Amino acid sequence: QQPIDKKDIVLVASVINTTNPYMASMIEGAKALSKKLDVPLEIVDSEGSSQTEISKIQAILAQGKKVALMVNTVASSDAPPIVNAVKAAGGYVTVWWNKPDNFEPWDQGDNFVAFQKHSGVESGQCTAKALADSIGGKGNIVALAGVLDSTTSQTRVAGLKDALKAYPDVNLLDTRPANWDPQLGLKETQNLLAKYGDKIDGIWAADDGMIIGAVQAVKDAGRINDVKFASDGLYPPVIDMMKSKMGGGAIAGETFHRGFMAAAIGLYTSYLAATGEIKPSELPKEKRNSLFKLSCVTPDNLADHTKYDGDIDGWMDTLIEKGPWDTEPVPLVSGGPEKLP
Amino acid sequence: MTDKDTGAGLLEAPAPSQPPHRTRRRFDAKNLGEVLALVGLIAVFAALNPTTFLTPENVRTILDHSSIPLIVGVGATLVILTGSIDLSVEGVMGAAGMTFVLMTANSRGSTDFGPWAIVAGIAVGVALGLMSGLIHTRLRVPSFIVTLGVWFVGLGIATVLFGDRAIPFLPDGGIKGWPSTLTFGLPNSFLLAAVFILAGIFVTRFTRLGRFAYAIGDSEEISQGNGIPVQRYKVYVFVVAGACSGAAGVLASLELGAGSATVGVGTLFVTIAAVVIGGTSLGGGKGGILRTAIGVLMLTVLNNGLILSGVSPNIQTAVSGTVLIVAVLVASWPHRSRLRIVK
Amino acid sequence: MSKKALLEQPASLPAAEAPKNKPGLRRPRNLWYTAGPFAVFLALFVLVAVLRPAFLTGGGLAILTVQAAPILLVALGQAMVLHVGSIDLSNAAIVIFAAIILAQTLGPLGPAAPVVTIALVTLIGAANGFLVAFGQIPSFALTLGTLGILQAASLVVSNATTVYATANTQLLAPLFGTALAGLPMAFWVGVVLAASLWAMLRFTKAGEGMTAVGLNETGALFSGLQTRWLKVVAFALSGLLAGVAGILVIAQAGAASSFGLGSDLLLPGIAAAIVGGTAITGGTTNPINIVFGALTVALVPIGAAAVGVTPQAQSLVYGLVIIAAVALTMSRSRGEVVK
Amino acid sequence: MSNASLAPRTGVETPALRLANVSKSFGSTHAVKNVSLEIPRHEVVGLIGENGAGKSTLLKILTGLYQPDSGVIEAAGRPVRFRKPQDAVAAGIGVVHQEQSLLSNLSVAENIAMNALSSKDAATRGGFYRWKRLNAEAAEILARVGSTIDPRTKVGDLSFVDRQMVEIARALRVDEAVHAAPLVILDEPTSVLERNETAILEREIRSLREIGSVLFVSHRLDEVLRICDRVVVMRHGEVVADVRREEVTEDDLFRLMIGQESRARVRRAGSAAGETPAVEVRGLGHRGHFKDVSFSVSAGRSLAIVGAMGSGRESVCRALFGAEPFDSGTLEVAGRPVQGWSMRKAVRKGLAYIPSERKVEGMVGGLSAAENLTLVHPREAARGPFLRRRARVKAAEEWFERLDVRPRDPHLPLGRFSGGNQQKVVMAKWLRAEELSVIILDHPLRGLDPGASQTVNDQIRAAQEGGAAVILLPDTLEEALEMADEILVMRDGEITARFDLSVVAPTSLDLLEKMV
Ligand SMILES: Nc1ncnc2c1ncn2[C@@H]1O[C@H](COP(=O)(O)OP(=O)(O)OP(=O)(O)O)[C@@H](O)[C@H]1O
Ligand SMILES: Nc1ncnc2c1ncn2[C@@H]1O[C@H](COP(=O)(O)OP(=O)(O)OP(=O)(O)O)[C@@H](O)[C@H]1O
Ligand SMILES: [Mg+2]
Ligand SMILES: [Mg+2]
Repeated sequence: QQPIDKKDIVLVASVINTTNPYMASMIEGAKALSKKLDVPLEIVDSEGSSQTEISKIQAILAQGKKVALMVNTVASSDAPPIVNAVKAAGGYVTVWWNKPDNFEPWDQGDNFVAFQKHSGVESGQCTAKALADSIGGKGNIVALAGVLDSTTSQTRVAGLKDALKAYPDVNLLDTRPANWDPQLGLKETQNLLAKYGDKIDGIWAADDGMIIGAVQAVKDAGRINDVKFASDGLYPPVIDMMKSKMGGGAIAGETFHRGFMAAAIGLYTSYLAATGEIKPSELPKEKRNSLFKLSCVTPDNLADHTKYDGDIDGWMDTLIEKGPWDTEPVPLVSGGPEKLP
Repeated sequence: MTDKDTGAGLLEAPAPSQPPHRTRRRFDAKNLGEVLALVGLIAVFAALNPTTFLTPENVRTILDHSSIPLIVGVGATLVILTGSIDLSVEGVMGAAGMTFVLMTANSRGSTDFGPWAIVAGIAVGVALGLMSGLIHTRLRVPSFIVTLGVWFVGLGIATVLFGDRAIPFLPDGGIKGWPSTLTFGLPNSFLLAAVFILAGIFVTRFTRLGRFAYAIGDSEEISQGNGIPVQRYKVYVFVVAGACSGAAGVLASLELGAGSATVGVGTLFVTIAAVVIGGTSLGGGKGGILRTAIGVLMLTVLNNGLILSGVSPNIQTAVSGTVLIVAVLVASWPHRSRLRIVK
Repeated sequence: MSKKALLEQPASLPAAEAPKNKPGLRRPRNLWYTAGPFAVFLALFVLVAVLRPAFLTGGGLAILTVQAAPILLVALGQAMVLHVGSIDLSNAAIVIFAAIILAQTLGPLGPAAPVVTIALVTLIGAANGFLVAFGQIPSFALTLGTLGILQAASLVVSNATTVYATANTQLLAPLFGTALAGLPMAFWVGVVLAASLWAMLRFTKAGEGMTAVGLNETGALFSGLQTRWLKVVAFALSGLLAGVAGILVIAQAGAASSFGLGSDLLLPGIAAAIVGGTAITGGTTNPINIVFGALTVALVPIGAAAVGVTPQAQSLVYGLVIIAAVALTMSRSRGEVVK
Repeated sequence: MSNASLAPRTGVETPALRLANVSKSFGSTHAVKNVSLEIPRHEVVGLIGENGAGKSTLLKILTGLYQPDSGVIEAAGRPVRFRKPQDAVAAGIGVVHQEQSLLSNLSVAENIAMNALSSKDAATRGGFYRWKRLNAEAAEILARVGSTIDPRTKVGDLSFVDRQMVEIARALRVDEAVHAAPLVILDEPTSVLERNETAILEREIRSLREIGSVLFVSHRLDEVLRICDRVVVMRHGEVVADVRREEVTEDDLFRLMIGQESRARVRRAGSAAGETPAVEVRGLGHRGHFKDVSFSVSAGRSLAIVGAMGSGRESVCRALFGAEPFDSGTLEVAGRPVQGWSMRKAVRKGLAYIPSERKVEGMVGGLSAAENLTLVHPREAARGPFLRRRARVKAAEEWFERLDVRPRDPHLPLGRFSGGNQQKVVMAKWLRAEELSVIILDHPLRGLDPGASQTVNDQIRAAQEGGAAVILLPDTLEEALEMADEILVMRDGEITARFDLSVVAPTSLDLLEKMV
C-alpha cells in the first residue's frame, strides 16, 4: 500500500468514555500529539458500549478519511470488526489494552499496525507487594475487580494472587467486581466493611476509579488511619492523596502509566505506518504485540513520576524524537501476549 | 320488542338485601405477604451469617444502601401509579449530582453557592422531570420512550458538565460526611429517605396529587370525564419524580464525595424491580409507596446478604433474578385464573 | 380490568377514516403513520449527508446497515412481544448468550452450531413466554428476572472471559463479507425476516390471533383463540431473532463476552421498535417500518459523530433525536390514552 | 352562571336549558344535526332514539365532554359554553353516563365528590383532602338514594348495581355544589338496574322534578312513558318529535323512533325435546358460585335461566362455555362427558357464547368487523395457516346484509360501530359456524334499541330452527316467557324451580316468587 500523504491523514483516538480520569488523560495526549504533528484529530467516545464504539469509528471511516487510529477497545471482541473496517477503508490502527488472544497483527496485514498494553500481571504484582508490605506482611485484604469479563481486570487480579503467594500471612478475604466505577467501588467496599468489619487491613483495586469510592467508604467508617490501599493508574486525585499523606500514608502502592502516553504512543505508531515511515510487516513481533514498561509507585518514589504530568508537550517531543518503543518512562519491555502466572 | 306489561316485568327481581354497611378493606393479606417475605429473607441471611448479618454495622450499611432507591422509589411509584414509567432516573441523578458538585465547594474551585447548590441540583431534577412530563403530555409520546430519551439527555448534561477536566472532589469535612453521620444510631441518608417515604405516603393518602395519581392510573378517560386535569397532574407527577431523582443524585454525590456522571448507575433497575416486587402494578392505579419501600428493603437485604454469604459474583444476578421471579410468581399465584390478563 | 379495557377499546384506533376501499384490503391507515418511520429516517440521513457529504460517498449507508442489522433483529423480536402487549427485557441478554454458545460450538459442530444455538435460545424465549402466559407473571417483572439469570449464565458458560470462535468462522463470513446492492447480507437477512413477519401478521391465522391478543386479550380468549400459546409464540420469536442477532455478533467479531458487543442492544432495540411505529400498548406493529426504525436508531450516534458533535454532548443529541423521532412517527388518534 | 343578577329577566318561564341548532359531526358522520330543544324547569324530559341516533353525543355536548360545531346552548336564559366537565357542573348539570364512569380504585366518597375535588372546592384545603367531610357528605347523598354503602369502600369492591347507585348519587351532588336548580342527565341509567333500584330511581327523579329538571334516556318505552312529562325522539341525529306523554302510546313512540310499525309479539311455537341433549349438566357445582345444577337442552330447544343478581346463573353459563371452572358434577356435550374443559374446546364443539360485557369479552374493537367475524372458526376463512381475506369479506358482506348491520362497511373497526350493530356482528360471528350446537346468550339485548332487538331475536330463533340449542339469560321475564321452551329459576346458586312451557304457562309473578 502507498504511504498516505500527511495532509490526508486524520488522527482518531477512541476512548471508552470521557469522564474517567484515565480516559480524560488519553484525550489530552491525543490532542497534544495532534498539535505537535499538526494533523487533525477526532475523538470517539464509546460511552462504554462496543456497539457505539464500532459505529462511531465506522462513521468516521465512512467519510472517506484516511485514519491513523488508536482505539482503547471496550471489550476484546471489538478488535476484529474495528480492524476489518479500518483495513477496508485503507487506514491504520493500533489497539490498546484489549484484543482476542489469537488475533495477531501480523496475521491481519499492515493495517493492523500493533497491539499495545501495560502488563496487567505486573501491575497486580507490584500493587499487591506494596499493599502486603504496608500491612507488615500480615493481615487481611479485600480486592475490587473491574467488569467481570475484562481481561485487563483478570490479569491484574491474577498478578495480585500470584504476588500474595510470597506472603503466606496475608489473606485475600474476598474479590468483588466494581465495574471500574467509583460509585460501585463505594457500595461494594461498604458491603465488605460490613461483612468483615475491623478485619480488613487493606483494600486492593484493579483501577484507581474504584479506589476513590473505596477510600470514601473507609473514611465514612472512620477507619482511614487503619486501612491501606493499593491500586493501579496513579490518577491525579490519588497523587493528591499520596502527597497529602492521607490516613498516614494510606495509599501504599500504585502503578505508573499514563493515558496521554498510551494514546500518543498508539496514535504515533499508526501515524508512522500511515506515512510509510515504518512498514509493519518488517517490524519484529514484539513491536507489534507489545508490553510497555510499568512502574511501581510507592510513597517513597512518587516524586519521580509526577514530573511527567506537568510537561506533556515536552514528553511529546521526546516521543517524536525517539519513536513509540523507546520513550521513557514507558519503553517497550517485551512482546506479548501476556502470560498468566 | 317492547315491553307491553308495565312495571311488573322490569328486569330481574330485587337483589337479596345487602348487609347494611360494608367497611372498606384497609389492609389486605397481600400486604403482609411482602412483609413476610422480607422477614423471611432477613431470617435466612441471619441464619447463614450469624456473626455478620445482624450487626449494627451491617444494618446501617443496608439502610444506607437502601436510601437512594427509596428516595427514587417515591417518585417512581407515583409515576407508575399513573400508569406511566420513568426510565430517566440515572441520567437525572447524574445531571443533578454534577450540578450540585460544581456549585458547591469542590476541588475544581468553581464558585461555592452553599446550600443553593443543593437547591440547584434538585432544580435540575425538576427541570428534567418537567421536560419529560411536558413532552409526554403535550406531544403525547409514550412515557417509556420520552424518559428513555431524557435518560440520555441527563447523562449528556452530566458529561458536558464534567467536561474533560479533573474529577471535582468535595472537601473533607463539611457536608460530605453528612449522609453517613449517625443520628439516633441511624445514618442520616436513611433518615432522609424515611422523610421522603413518609412524605410520599402522606401525599398519596391526603393530597389531590396523590389521589389523582391513583385515579389517572385507573383510567385516564374516566378521570378526564370527572374533571381531573389529567395532563397537568401527570406533569406534576413527573416533576415530583424528577425532584426525587435530583435529590437522590445530590445524596449520591455527597456519599461518593466526588462528581461523577454515572453516579446513578444501577439505580433504575433496582428501583423498578422494587416497585414491582412491592406489588405496585405497572398498569397503574394499584399499589403504593410503602410497598415500594418494602420492595427496596427486600432487594437491598438480598444483595447484601448474598455478598455476606459469599455467593460468587458471577451468579449473583441469577440469584436476584430468580428471587424476583419467585416473588412475583408467589404474589400472583393466588390470583391465577383462566380469565386473568397479564401483560 | 373491565372498565379500563372498555374505555381504551375504541381509543387504540387511528382517527382517520377513508371511504370504502377495495375488498380484501384493510382500510389504509393514515399515510403519515405508514410512511413516517421511512420519512424520518430519510430526513435524518439527508441531513447528515448534506452536512457531511463524504458520509454518502464513503459508503455511509453500508456502514449504517452493518450497525443497524443486530438492532433490527432485536427490535423485530421486541416488536413481536410488544405486539401481544408484553415486553421482553431479556432479549439482549439472549443475544450475548447465543453468541457465547455459538462461539463455543462453532468449532466442534460446524454448520450445525447456528442451528443448535437458535434452537436453544428459541426455547429460552418460549420459556419466557410460557412463564408469562401460564404463570401469569407480568412480562416486565419476569424478563427482568430472566435478564439476570441469562447474564449469569453467560458469565458461567464463558467463564467470565472472552470466548473465541476458533474454527469454521468462514461459515458466517458471508454475512458481513458479501454485499447485495452494496449492503451487507446481514442487513438483508434482517429485511427478509421483517418481511416474513409482516406477512405472518397479515396473512396468517396466528398473526391475526396475535393482533387480537394485543388489542383485546379477553375478547380473543372468548373467541376461543389460544391466547396463551400465541404469547409463547411471540416470546419464542423474540428468542429466535435474538439468536440470529447472536450469530451476527460472532460473524462480526468472531468472539463474544458477557459485557461485550451485543450486550447493550436492549434499549436501542426497544427504541427502534417504537421509532418504527410499534405501539407499546400492543396490537399495532409494522415490521417493515421497524427496518427504518432500526436504521434511524443506528444513524443517530453515527450521524452525530460524523457531523462533529462534541463527544461529551453526543448522548444528549441521541436522547433528543429519539424523542423527536417517536414524536413524529407515532400514530395517535383523538382521545387516545398515551401512557 | 354564578351571578344570577346578570341574567336577563325572562321570568319564571325561562327553561333550565335551551339548545338552538346544535350540531356536531365526527368526520363525515353527522352525529347531531341542528337540534333545538328546551328542558323547562320542573320537568322530566325523556330522550329516545335508535342506537346511534345521537343521544349520547348530545348529552356529551351538554356535559362539556364534546364541543358542538355550531349552535347555542343557554342555561337559565344565558348563553354558556362548556369547555370541560366542571363548567357543566358549575352550571348545575349532573350526569350519569351510559357507560359507568367511576374510578374503581378510589373510594365511593371520592368518586361522588370528584368534580368538587378537581375544582378547588371546599372538599379540599390547599390541595389536602378533608376526608371526614367528604365521607359525611357522601353518606348523606347516598342515603337520599336509599343506598347503605359505606362511603369509604373502594368502588372496585362494589357490585355493578351498587356502582350504578354511586353514579346516580354523584349526579345528584350538583345540587350541593350550586344553588341554582339542577339539571340531572341520565343516559340509560336503568338498563343495568334491578327493579327495586329502578323504583328508587323513579322516586328520586320525581323528587328532583320538585327542585330542578331531568333529562332521561332509555330504550324502555314503558318506563319512559311512566316517568317522563315529555318525550323527545331523535333519529339520524335530528329531533323528529317532541311530544307530551299524554299524547302518545308506546307504539307511537316506536314508530317515531324506527320509522315503522312495531311487530306484534308472538310466542314461538314450542319444539319437542330431542333424544340426545346437545348439552347436559348433572350436579354441576363451583364452590362459592353455584351448586348441584342439573339440566339438559336438546337441539332446537331453548332454555331460559332467570334469577336475581347473584343467583349464579351467569357463572353456570360461563362454566358451560369453559370460561370459569367447576369443581363438581359432570358436563356432557353431545352425549359425551368433557374433560379439561376450556373455551377453546367449547368453541371446537360448536358452543357459542355471547357475553354481556360485549366490548371487553365479546369482540376485539380494534379489529375490523370482518376480522371479528372470522375470529372464531377461522378455518372456514383460511387455507392451512393462511387467511383467505376475500372469502372472509364476502362472508362479512353477506352477514351484514342478512342482519342489516349499519354502516355496511366490514373494514371499519368494530369498535366504531354502535352498540346495537356491534351486537349484530358478535351474533354473526357465532352464527356462521358450520356446526353450531349450543348458543349461550347472556343478556343479548342489553342496550339495544327495539329495532335491533327484533333483528337479534329473529336470529336467535333462526339458529334454533337450524338445530342449535339455546340457553338464554334474558333481560326481562317477558323475554324469557316469549323465547323459551323451558325456564329455570335460580336463587343463591341453586335451581329453585323448573317450568316446561309446553306443559304449564307461568306468569311473571310465578317466576318472581321463586326468585326471591
Ligand atoms: N367519538 C365519536 N367519533 C366518531 N363518531 C361518533 C363519535 N361519537 C358518536 N359518533 C357518531 O355519532 C352517532 C351518534 O352516536 P350516539 O352515541 O350519540 O348514539 P346514541 O343515540 O347514544 O345511541 P345509543 O342508543 O346506542 O346509545 C353514531 O352513529 C356515530 O357514528
Ligand atoms: N373513537 C371512535 N371513532 C369513531 N366512532 C366512534 C368512536 N367511539 C365511538 N364511536 C361511535 O360512537 C357511537 C356510539 O358509541 P357507543 O359505543 O356509545 O355505542 P352506543 O350506540 O351508545 O351503544 P349501545 O347501543 O350499547 O348503547 C357508535 O356509533 C360508534 O360508531
Ligand atoms: Mg348512547
Ligand atoms: Mg346505547
